[in-house]
Amino acid sequence: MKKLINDPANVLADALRGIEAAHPELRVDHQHRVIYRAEPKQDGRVAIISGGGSGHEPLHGGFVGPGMLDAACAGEVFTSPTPDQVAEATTAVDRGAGVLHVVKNYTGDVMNFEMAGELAAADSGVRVETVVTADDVAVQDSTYTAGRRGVGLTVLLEKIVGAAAEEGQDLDAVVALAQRVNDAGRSMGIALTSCTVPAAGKPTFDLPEDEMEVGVGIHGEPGRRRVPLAPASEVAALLVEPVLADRDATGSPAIVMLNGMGGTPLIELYVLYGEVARLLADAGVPVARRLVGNYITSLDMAGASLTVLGADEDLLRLWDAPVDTSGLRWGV
Amino acid sequence: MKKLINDPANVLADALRGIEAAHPELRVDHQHRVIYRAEPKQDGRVAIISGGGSGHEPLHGGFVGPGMLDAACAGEVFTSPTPDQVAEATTAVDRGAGVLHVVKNYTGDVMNFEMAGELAAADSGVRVETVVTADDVAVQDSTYTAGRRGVGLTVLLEKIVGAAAEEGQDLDAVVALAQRVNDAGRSMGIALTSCTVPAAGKPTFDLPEDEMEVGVGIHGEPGRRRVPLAPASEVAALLVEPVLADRDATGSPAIVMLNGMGGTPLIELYVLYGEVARLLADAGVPVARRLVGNYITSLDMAGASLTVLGADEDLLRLWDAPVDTSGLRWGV
Amino acid sequence: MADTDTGTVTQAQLVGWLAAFRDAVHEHGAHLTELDSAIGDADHGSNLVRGMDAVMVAVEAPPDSVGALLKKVGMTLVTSVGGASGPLYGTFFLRAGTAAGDATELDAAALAAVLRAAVEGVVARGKADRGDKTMYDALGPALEAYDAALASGADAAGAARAAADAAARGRDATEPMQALKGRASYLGERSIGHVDPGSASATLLVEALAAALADPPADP
Amino acid sequence: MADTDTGTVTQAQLVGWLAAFRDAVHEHGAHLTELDSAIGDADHGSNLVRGMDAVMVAVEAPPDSVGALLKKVGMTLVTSVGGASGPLYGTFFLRAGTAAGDATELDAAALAAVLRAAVEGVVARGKADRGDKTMYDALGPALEAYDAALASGADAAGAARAAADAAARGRDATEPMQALKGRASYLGERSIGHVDPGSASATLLVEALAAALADPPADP
Ligand SMILES: Nc1ncnc2c1ncn2[C@@H]1O[C@H](COP(=O)(O)OP(=O)(O)O)[C@@H](O)[C@H]1O
Ligand SMILES: Nc1ncnc2c1ncn2[C@@H]1O[C@H](COP(=O)(O)OP(=O)(O)O)[C@@H](O)[C@H]1O
Ligand SMILES: [Mg+2]
Ligand SMILES: [Mg+2]
Ligand SMILES: [Mg+2]
Ligand SMILES: [Mg+2]
Repeated sequence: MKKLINDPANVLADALRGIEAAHPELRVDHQHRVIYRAEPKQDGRVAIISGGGSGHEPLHGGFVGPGMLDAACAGEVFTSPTPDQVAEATTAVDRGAGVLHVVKNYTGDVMNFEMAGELAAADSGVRVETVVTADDVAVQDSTYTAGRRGVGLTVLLEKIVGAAAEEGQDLDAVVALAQRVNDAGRSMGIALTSCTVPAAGKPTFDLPEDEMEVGVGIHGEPGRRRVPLAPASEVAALLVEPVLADRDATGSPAIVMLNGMGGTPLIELYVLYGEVARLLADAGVPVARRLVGNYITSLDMAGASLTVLGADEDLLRLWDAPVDTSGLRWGV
Repeated sequence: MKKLINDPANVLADALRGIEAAHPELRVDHQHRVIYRAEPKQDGRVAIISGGGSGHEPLHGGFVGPGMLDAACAGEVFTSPTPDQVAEATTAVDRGAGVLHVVKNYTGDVMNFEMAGELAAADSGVRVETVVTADDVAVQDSTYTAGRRGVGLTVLLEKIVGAAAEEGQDLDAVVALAQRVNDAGRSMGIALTSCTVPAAGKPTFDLPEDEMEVGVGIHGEPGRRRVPLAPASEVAALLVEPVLADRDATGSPAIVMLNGMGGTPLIELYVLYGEVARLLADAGVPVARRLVGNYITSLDMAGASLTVLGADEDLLRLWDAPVDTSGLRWGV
Repeated sequence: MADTDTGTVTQAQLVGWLAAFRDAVHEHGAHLTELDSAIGDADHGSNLVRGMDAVMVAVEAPPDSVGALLKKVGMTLVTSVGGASGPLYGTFFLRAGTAAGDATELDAAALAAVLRAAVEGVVARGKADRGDKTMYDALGPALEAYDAALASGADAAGAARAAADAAARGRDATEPMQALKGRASYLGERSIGHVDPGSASATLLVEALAAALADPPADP
Repeated sequence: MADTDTGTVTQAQLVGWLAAFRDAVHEHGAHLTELDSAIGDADHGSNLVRGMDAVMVAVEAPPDSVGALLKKVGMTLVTSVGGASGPLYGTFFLRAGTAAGDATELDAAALAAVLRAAVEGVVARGKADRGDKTMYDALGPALEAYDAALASGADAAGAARAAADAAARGRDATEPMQALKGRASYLGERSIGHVDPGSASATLLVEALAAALADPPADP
């Protein structure tokens, strides 16, 4: 295992120290492992927090700031944060208008945020609502299982609901908006290599030099199937086709994200995005906004994921609204 | 070789198509392989172009936009652009106030830009000045050799001179400023793995699982020496000490960049930055601004570089000035 | 067997159980993570090592009652583990603590009630059915075997031994299952052919109980 | 030897030289990149393959004079290669073209003057000294050997053969050198012990000339 870390057991604590040093506009509570805006938002506004296992940077700490999140709770690598962390953050960010929890759909995340909501409501009476993102079309959707994973859409959702909260929409409206975004977004990912969890010390799975995993999430889980390594044009089809098959995206302007998994350099993402854009155009999807880069990563995994969100004028307006975080910044 | 590409011979052309699709605010001349602002800057302002081999993304195309570059000339992977590309871009961006070429100090880049300047001056009479960045303390400085490599400082320099050009400083002033930045900045890099040049198809060098290269540049060149893999705290010292030994940075506010080489995920950069910030504080260096992320990469290499630029109020003001590029954006 | 003088399980024995589980997750942590690598995210071992290390610090001065002890264990797991196993094992011990109440020791029947509450807590929290390929596929059979052994006249130690054996069989039975809960479910049919990591750690938990109650230890 | 009828080098032979060099960089491209991996950036082979492929397209309809032909080669290399070798080999042929002027063929002495101008162009552009571990360490000796052979009565083909042998010796002599120019110089002492990639490609260039002028080919 080759990583720029100290003791694998201290990766999270060490990374939080680095985040604090790198971003004076953030405040880090090292005891509870929560990243806050240094300057809290104004009273009477809905607050939004998210969180999850670490190893997905810039998600979520990189999205804390004006126009997006109020706080991010950092769990151990690939391990959701604990209820006490989330409860602490929930109470701290409430400005009297309630708190939205943005949770990625994983059993652990869902249970820990659930317990946190119970704790916070009991302790301080804060009104907590939750949206669980579940956008990964690689997973069969079924009421008999844990359902779909929450992946790339989480980034777009946090941006959009963050803008709504900032402009003063109330908690019910923000929750409804979150649900609307969640319903209209789909993602799909592939991996060229496994990642290595620091505490595990070796790759989560072995992938031969001539194969790739199709349908991976963001935790180094094996995907749905293994196929021969293919050129970017074919990889693009492996991403675009299942996303469009699951939800017709031709009707409305789309916000598209091509996301790198952490170990893939930007030049490759651009090569792949060229192919993705071509396929989307061929399919008649009107791409209105796009992000290409590392936004929700999986440690050092090489690979990429595609997210397509069907938007409307309202969502585009919220998308374009000012955001000032280390991971996304415009209009400020 | 596992990469999200098509034919290795077409990586640059394919990436340029992706850049064009991802960034409507840019205009790509595919024939000359030049990335321009879609909206050229106003007449009478100094224009700034840069360029170099590809594989360092977001450098340089990611720094084209208001407040920074007017155009970037993209060479093949790790191969400087050709004089005709640079001459074309030079003529195109000139707004009557002359053009600054920002060139990283490599024999190839220097010679190609030199020939381009001769061509452009002869063809169109554009006044061209050049600054050659040379900040890598891993290389002995000597008049008998090619001198030091230009690495991370190039990013900071392009930001600062971009701001000066935007506010209307004339070519002489911009050149003098560029020289001032070049004199006050130092960098140092390490690698945990080699990168793989697409056309070569295999890693440029082999690095055992328990070793790292100290003093690498941004082209997968072997470094100055190979040492046992060390924890982030020691790696930080390998970066900070030679940079500070080469130039005392205690006297003035510093702009610091901890840059990832392309294959290193953000969580590791934060761990490392925590250690770097501690060492800089111990050494009495007043860090005024900081960047942590992938800004000047080396394909899929895992590793990092540190750049420390001794600034003053004027440089900080130019640093803080609005910039609107895909790689750096604030104040807009 | 349980405490030979009184026939009951003492608080010290329960702390012994926890210590034995802590030792087991240290010893088998890499294996648990290995199982989690195949169908999960490669952290189950480190999650439980972190949790049980925190637990042993928390119970250095054991509280006054069995209920308080077990609640403290549950709260510590909830606040130190995270992931799926944190709330699940946390709820296991929180519910166990509630069921134990003020008692300072447990007889074999009281222990049965405590274990039942604990396992029901896991089900309430995780909503897994038997056959979903989770820790419940080890814990459920363990609980049934404990009750059955008790009904056939075994003492707490004997019942715990029967429970541990049943847990191990339950764990092994997860291998051919397709996961329907937890992150292994995302793999669909690719989850078949691997033992569920939570069922493996749950077996270590019940095995640790059997070892702590055995006197002299059955399996030194 | 050169054209057997007239004793001069024809334009067709010069195109044959370019074709032979194109074939050589294709055949040895991976090796050139390998050499560049050790002390550079692993692109020297692909740079020259790209450049010589472009050159052979550009000279499909050869221009009217040797000067125009060689200038076209130079311009094509300058605009298609990039890196250090693009301007250097580009200048080599641009200067060669200027020296050749309107001539439609070259005798052995004219070829000597053309080669001298070419190599001086490389030095003017790259400012390397002998011993700096660059292509000049192959080109310089090659030029001297050509002149010396000519002085001892050899024809163009014989002089080119002597030049190729000298280039190869010059290439081999770069191995123990410490690089002072080009990106290998960044390695300091670690550049010692590797053959310079540019000296290897320069040797292929001179070898291609010798092969093109040999009639029948010395080395089929
Ligand atoms: N809904 C559930 N009910 C019961 N057990 C579950 C459920 N979901 C997951 N588990 C158990 O949790 C184990 C995984 O724990 P762990 O790896 O620590 O958490 P995570 O999956 O969040 O990384 C699984 O092997 C499974 O036994
Ligand atoms: N200043 C110089 N003078 C002469 N030759 C040089 C000089 N600098 C570099 N070279 C030659 O160029 C070769 C490298 O070419 P190439 O790999 O194509 O370019 P780059 O170094 O830009 O990647 C070196 O092996 C060396 O022979
Ligand atoms: Mg986990
Ligand atoms: Mg090169
Ligand atoms: Mg797990
Ligand atoms: Mg090279």
